[in-house]
Amino acid sequence: MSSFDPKKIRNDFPTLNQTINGYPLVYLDSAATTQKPQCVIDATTQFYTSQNANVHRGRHTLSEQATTAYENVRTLVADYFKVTSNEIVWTKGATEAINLVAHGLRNTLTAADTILISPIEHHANIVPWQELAAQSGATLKTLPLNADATFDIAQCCEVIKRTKPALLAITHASNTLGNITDLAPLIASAKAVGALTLVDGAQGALHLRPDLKKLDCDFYVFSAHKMVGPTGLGGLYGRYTTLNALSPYQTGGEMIEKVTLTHSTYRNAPAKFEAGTPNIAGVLGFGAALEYLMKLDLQTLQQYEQQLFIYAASTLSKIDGISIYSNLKSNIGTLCFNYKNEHPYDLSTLLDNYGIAVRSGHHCTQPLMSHLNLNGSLRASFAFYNTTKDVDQFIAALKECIALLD
Amino acid sequence: MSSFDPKKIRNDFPTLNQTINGYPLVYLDSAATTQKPQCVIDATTQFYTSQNANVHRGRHTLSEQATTAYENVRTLVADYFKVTSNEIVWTKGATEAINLVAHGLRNTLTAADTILISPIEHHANIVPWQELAAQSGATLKTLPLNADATFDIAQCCEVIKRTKPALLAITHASNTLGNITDLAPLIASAKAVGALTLVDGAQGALHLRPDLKKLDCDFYVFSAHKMVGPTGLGGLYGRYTTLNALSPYQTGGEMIEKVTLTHSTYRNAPAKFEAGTPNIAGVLGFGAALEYLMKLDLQTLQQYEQQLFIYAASTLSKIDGISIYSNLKSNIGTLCFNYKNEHPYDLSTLLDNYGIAVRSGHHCTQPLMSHLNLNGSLRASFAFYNTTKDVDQFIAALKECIALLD
Amino acid sequence: MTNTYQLISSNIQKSTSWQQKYREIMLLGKTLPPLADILKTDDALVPGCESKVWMFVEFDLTENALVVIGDSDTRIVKGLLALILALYNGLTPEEVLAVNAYDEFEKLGLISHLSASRGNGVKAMVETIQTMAKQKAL
Amino acid sequence: MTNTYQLISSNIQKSTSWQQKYREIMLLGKTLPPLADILKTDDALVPGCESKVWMFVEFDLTENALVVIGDSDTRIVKGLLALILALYNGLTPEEVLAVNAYDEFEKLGLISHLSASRGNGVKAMVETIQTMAKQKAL
Ligand SMILES: Cc1ncc(COP(=O)(O)O)c(C=O)c1O
Ligand SMILES: Cc1ncc(COP(=O)(O)O)c(C=O)c1O
Repeated sequence: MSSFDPKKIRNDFPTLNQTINGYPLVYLDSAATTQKPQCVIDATTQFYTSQNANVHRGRHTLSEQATTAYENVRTLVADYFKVTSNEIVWTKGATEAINLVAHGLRNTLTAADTILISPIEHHANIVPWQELAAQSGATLKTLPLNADATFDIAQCCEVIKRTKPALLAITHASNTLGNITDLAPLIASAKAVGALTLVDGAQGALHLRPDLKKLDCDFYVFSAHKMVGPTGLGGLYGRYTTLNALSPYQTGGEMIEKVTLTHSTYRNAPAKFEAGTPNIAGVLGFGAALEYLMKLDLQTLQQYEQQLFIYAASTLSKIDGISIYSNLKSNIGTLCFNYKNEHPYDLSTLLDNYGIAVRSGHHCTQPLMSHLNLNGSLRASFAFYNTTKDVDQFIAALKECIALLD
Repeated sequence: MSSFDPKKIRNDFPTLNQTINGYPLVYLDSAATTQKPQCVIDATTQFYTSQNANVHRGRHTLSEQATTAYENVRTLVADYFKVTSNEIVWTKGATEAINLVAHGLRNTLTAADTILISPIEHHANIVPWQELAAQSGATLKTLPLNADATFDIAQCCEVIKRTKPALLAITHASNTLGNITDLAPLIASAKAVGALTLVDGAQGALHLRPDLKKLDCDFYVFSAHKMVGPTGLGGLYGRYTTLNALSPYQTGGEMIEKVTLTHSTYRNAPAKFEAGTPNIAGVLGFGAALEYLMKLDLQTLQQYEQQLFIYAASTLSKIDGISIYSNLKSNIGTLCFNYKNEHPYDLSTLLDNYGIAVRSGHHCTQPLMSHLNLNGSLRASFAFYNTTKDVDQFIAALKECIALLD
Repeated sequence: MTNTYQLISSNIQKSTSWQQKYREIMLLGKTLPPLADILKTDDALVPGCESKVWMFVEFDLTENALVVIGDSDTRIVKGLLALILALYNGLTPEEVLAVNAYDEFEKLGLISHLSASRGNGVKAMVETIQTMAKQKAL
Repeated sequence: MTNTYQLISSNIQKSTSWQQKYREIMLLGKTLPPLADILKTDDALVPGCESKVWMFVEFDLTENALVVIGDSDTRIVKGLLALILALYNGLTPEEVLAVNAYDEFEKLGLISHLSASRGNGVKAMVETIQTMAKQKAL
């Protein structure tokens, strides 16, 4: 499969090299969290072992080194997304990043405004907007969806034009289906009516590595733990002036300029949104993750992931009784499926006994499940460290589980 | 110095064993962040190397193991503070924990209410209350303070009785001075007038290891990175019914029970306050930190820290021209001082050249600095891994720096 | 412990593979009479489970015996519920307290199904039974 | 680079210990004329610094030469400002652009004072000077 060497890649990820219940682990739950390459683990260890200090305002050497390293990673993220470093805010994850924006718009939106989301969103990109709507009086509306949970983009653009939302919040790729959203026309339509745009990049940031200046959205959120980086860290990209105009979210140390007992003044973005001691070890680990990813050629990576996905989808669909809900034509590598009327819980439990890690349930997308008329589904999500051997083991195990159930 | 063996302890902390600018590191900045014992580093590595998975709702073995380990640490924190595990909410730090409570009270407080804080608070325990006051219309007032920045407790109790605040938010120990607050009478007075009480335990949690049921406060916040644990993690203790009554803070995955496009229902505490993927590696690392701390007998530990502090304070005060602002009688081990009219920046820079890591500045306590009529100060903060040798090197270096300036 | 449970348990323990064990459990689930739809109320639903689990735990006061009924929309959880029913149904409060479901599940190699993270309702059922027995045994 | 700077720089480089180096820098700070209080306005203050740093960076249009003045309430930062002044004052925009303060501070073993995290105002001054020179050199 092209110049990309999956065997070498796999060796970088120590977690993959283990047996579960007596079978070699087949990790197909990367949409929940990705595994970490050794360099990320080493960067974390290295920080705690020799560099550990708090960042900013410290005069001593350890603190200064930690601050420099910490701020360098902000630049690295900015490079990854092709934006500038003062447009990157550290958060504890994608969820917090969306909450930060929703909170930051409380004093801006009014009862006259509409917030537009889609029915395929992760709860993290639904509930904060419900809260914002409740607080500001704004109306929450959703884009139309085809029966198979894909978008009719022309129709969506029409709705945007008609609705004139203050904000369009939409996912780059569905965590349940893997479907990639055709963002360009949607963002263009939103901009045409003066709407702000927020893209939930929790799933897209790794597989699609977007050029955010080209994508032209106002906000983009991501989680490090889904980008082969550490847990407890994520971020928000915001177009600088739009970002800096948001009301502050959390308040406390480092984000303020001056505090008296009666009044405080805030610093500018990104500091304004970063109260308290940050996840320094997480940031340094994420730096290693980004360096690792950027060494992989994007095109080669995507080609590999696509080939693997097509192989998995075609072998899976050959099994009698399997229904696949994912759009196979434009997908980051996630298969959402069920077997006949079997409960996904039973299948995922049995698959686990074969060392196959897939997820079952509603995947934090209950409205999407309702749209598809499902109580739940199985989800096998792939990443570049998976191989055709993983697919073969998964399919073989699935067949055995089905035999057990039938 | 008693049965406590500082040499053995030091060996547990790899960071301490290094040279800075050619001198052995003397780390006196534990109030900013503590160093980490090897077991904490190992727990983090171990998680990423073999256990890495997302927590909750995952059916597969890795996810189940991660969830069990993650929830066990919640129980461990509860044991440390002598409370029950459903009263512990994970946050990214003490700052977020205070923000969570301040945010959760927005719909409870009204213009008729008063929030009472003290003038010695860290900005993290000031600015969120200013925000809450601004949003709810409540009035923010401060306790009286003696000229030397200690409290006249009787007078404070009188003020509480008179003010009848809805909430009293106060620090367990000052991060700038190290002064320990005599909380018991203040909390009793607050309870007598029906006030909620929040204690900022960022500094107290490590050195004072409080029994929170005895302390009888409603909320207590802490940061893992100041308790020999990882960065990017902290927590909130809340008396269960009071905690569960707070409005949710962040919204998203895991904290909801049911989501439709028009309405969502929330789960009970602590889940209600934990939206998004948590800092799993951080929690597991913190578990190792708590186990490490709980193996150290509290009394022995405090005795050691006190002896060290008294030694440091007495040698420091013997230097001509030194002004010490800390209360030496009741202190967690932090010395706040200046030399004549020298700028603390100059002294901390020079000390750093001797390998001495102290902090200079306002330490995120600008109102306290105003009260003391200072632009800034030097702060040497000790922990149980420091030794009298550290003190001697620090004092020797300080004398040399003074010679350089004079 | 009831005779039924002894029988079931020895059957499961005789399994020569995990596949056979799960087959036994699922067969066990099939023997469990389905709950009437009218009883499948939201109140009876164990919250927060991926599988739907309905359960009723009561003490028959005249017989001084536990009555547990339950159902689930998944095969494995239903089988595990059947196991719990066999373990506890008809026991007096004192007898209930003497039976540790965790030990039994451990013996059967099923303990992971009682872990907090599974959230499959089985653990909730065990805990409800134990709590009720404690109250009645006072 | 000015002759004054050459002299200062070689003096500092001759230091046999870091202590002597810092002594030189602090002495250098003492030679810097203090700013009149009337010039120490909030506008002239570099924000976010622990030390107070006031600075003015202008181009003298008739002389086509940079004019930098500054002051600080700390000795070390004041000495570093004096170094920057000696490095750049009186240069044309083109000459300014040819001088890399980072290289110079590196040579003097003072580079850590120009790191972002120091927030001591010296880096801000260097960047203001460079930005202004770029505009004038167009
Ligand atoms: C007394 C006090 N409160 C709150 C905080 C904020 O803690 P964190 O930065 O970990 O959120 C600190 C840390 O500097 C502190 O010392
Ligand atoms: C599409 C999408 N959005 C948001 C999130 C929330 O991310 P996190 O839990 O890291 O905050 C996820 C993660 O599950 C996701 O897949």
